[in-house]
Amino acid sequence: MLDKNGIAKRIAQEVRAGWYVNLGIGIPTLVANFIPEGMEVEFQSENGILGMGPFPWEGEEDADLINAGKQTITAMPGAVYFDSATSFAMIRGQHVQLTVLGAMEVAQNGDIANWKIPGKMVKGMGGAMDLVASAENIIVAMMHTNRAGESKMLPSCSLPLTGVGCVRRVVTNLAVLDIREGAFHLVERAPGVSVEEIAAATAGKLVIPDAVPEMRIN
Amino acid sequence: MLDKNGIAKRIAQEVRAGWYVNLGIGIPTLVANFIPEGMEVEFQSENGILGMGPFPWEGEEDADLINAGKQTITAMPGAVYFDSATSFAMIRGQHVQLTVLGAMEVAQNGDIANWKIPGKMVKGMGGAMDLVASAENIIVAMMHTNRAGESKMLPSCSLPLTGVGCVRRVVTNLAVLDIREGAFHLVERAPGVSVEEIAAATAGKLVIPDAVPEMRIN
Amino acid sequence: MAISKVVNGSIAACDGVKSGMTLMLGGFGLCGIPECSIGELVRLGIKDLTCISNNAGVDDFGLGLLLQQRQIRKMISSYVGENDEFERQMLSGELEVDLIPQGSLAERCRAGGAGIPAFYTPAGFGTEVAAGKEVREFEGKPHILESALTADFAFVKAWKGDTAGNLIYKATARNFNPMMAMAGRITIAEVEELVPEGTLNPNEIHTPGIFVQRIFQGERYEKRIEQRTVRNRETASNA
Amino acid sequence: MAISKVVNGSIAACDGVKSGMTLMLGGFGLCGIPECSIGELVRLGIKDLTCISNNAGVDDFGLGLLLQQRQIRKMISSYVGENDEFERQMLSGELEVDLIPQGSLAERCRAGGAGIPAFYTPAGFGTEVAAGKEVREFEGKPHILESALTADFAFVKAWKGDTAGNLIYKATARNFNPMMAMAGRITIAEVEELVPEGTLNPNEIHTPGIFVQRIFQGERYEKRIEQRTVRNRETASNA
Repeated sequence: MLDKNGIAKRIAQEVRAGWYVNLGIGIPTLVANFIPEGMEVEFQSENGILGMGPFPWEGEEDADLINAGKQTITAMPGAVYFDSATSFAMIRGQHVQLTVLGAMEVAQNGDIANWKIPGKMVKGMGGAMDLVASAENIIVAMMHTNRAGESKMLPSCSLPLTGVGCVRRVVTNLAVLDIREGAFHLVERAPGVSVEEIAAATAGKLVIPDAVPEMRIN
Repeated sequence: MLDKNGIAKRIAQEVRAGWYVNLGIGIPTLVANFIPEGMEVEFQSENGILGMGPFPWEGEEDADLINAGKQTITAMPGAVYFDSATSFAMIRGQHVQLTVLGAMEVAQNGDIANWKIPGKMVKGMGGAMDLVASAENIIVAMMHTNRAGESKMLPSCSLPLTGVGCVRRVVTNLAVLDIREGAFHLVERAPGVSVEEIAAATAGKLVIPDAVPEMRIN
Repeated sequence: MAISKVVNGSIAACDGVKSGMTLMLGGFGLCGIPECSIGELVRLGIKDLTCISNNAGVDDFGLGLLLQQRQIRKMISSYVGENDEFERQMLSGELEVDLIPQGSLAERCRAGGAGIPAFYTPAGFGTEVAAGKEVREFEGKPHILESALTADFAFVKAWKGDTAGNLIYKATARNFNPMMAMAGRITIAEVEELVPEGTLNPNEIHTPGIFVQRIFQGERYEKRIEQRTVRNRETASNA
Repeated sequence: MAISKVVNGSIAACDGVKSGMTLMLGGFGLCGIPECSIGELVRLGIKDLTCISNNAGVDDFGLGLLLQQRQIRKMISSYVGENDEFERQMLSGELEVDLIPQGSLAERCRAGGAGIPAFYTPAGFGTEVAAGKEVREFEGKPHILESALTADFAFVKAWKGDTAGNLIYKATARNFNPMMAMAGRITIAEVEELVPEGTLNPNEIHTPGIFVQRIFQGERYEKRIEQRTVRNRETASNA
């Protein structure tokens, strides 16, 4: 089974040189830590920067330089700042090659719910709806089940949707799954996790191929 | 009767301090020459400059600095450059206080035709359709009649339209006329021009008030 | 030569701002917010405001200060977390909240300033955001119709500005400020440094002065940081 | 660190551009046009092009060079004067011409790059430009629906660019270049000066490199002036 860093490590393997990548808050943010040294990838933060770098050294924080999680960050050489309309032009116009975000629920048709729980305080969708409606390549990073042990991989979402039919791949603590033709397709098992465990944790329709390799995480 | 510079001088009297003004090609361009010394007015050229200055000194032309007539120009202190989408955002969004442009025909309902003569080479409308569709305050600068002596102030336009119901005021070699309630309203006579001459040169419905003052052009 | 847009501080800048108006306020989180103008809005004590702002500040800074005085009737935002008073007022029904996808919010402000009354976007299709909105397919993909936003007053914060209202923002403090500057019927810019017209490079200006009606140099900027995240030099294993 | 977008000159830049494609070309008049790329398109001799460009150059410069070789099947522009060969081909029916209001052309390119499939504008309502287009009233004023434009390749010209494709334009040579850079499926930027990544100030970049797929430093820019208008120091009565 993977921890959060493990999920991020596995997703980092999906990233290709030359890509522009938008990482959501939480586990997705950790992906940046596992991009191979020297691989040319630029991170977009939708509040208005391409070429986001790591957190600043203590004492070098700049209130004018934050990411979409409102955290102080740094800018890499070749970074560029822009306004929010231009930022979402990049996103809506499909100029960003990969979007990684978290979810509360994912359905077997690719629907995603990650912004609102009825009866609880609603904080808002931020940029998530623009991201999922536009990106060609969306990977969801999340735990396979919620704290109550219930599956987050469902026949259909029960929570209010963020986007419809948009998720292509999910990486969880248990597995890598692709979504196509109305089903979750098991691609890889997490180290030490059996197909049976994954099947038990997946409420939606799960297609299990003859061979399900274990992830290679170093 | 006014010459082209006279028309421009009269229109310059309409301009107020603090205004952003877009001047079309031809007579409108001359208006800039007659803004009173010290009056704070900024000229927009829709290819992408606010704060357009006079032509450059000989030898100081810059191929990268032109106006919408493709003429070499200069930039005033406080000028700013922007792209064409932003430029027309200013125009469509009604941030420009005055638009002055030429016309082939103006109708008593405020329609304007100034871009196309059927059977002749059509060069295009450039920014004229955006300008007339958006501006709150449009002044047409033109000769009252065409070269054949026919009125350009018509009951309705015969040429393909540039915009509908948009012209508020026309300044010609003969008169200043306002357009409202489906008629040309005579406001001022050009020096030495009689009301009868204006009436004879105006094919559209003309409303003549009891007193029609002569323009003050110094 | 442009006319000077300079006013003498936030009190003069906010002249005419009244209860019941719709205001836009630039900034993302606490980054790039018009601190001085917000202070004056609190002082004015005007009520029943509709505030269009991506976020709602925190309890004791930014728009949170207006919320504490119950000056806001309605918020139009994309994300309103990190604010207990906001939550209390929203749950009690005192505060009306219209949540909009962040990209749609930015584009709707730009549209308002650019004379584009409405546009189609894929964002929010199939969600509750699309409720009551026209849906149309383009190239087989469904989109929803979103309308322009404008405001009686827009408040923006820039790094440098000149007397003609030309503005330059710094880093990610740009965010929503340029579009809101376009969309305000009266736009008030506060800047950290006010310079004479002609000082800024005309190639480097982000907001042309035509969009700005009043400008002043703000004072005592706190520029509070919402999430201070740092690397520690001592404990850093790799740098 | 972004991947390098640098290609070795205009020949390499134009790899994959084929007959029958739709191309966007930045520039207004002859100002800010991608001279080197146009030269390579002429050399390639590809035909049946649809060219989206505000203007069509003059007889012996800019897009006029492609017209002379009859490489263009259709022009999408706002103004096409100053070009005799253009006129001849248009009147003879060899060349198809789609004339679009300049502001709508700029906004349609931006929309194409920004994932906005269509928007409403007042420009052209009641004219032949509105023929066949949906009309809708917003706040009592009629608007027409205009659709996004995209291109197989977009060619833009900038003043400075870095290896990551970030671009800075000079003065009014900016014009249509930023929107067309957004709207190209592959965008090729030629620049007067190519600098290493990290050299340009991130606050001053006009086109973020994400919109640019290939970049090269052009050679022997002529930068022809279409209308040389000057003041003469000797005869100037007032300055």
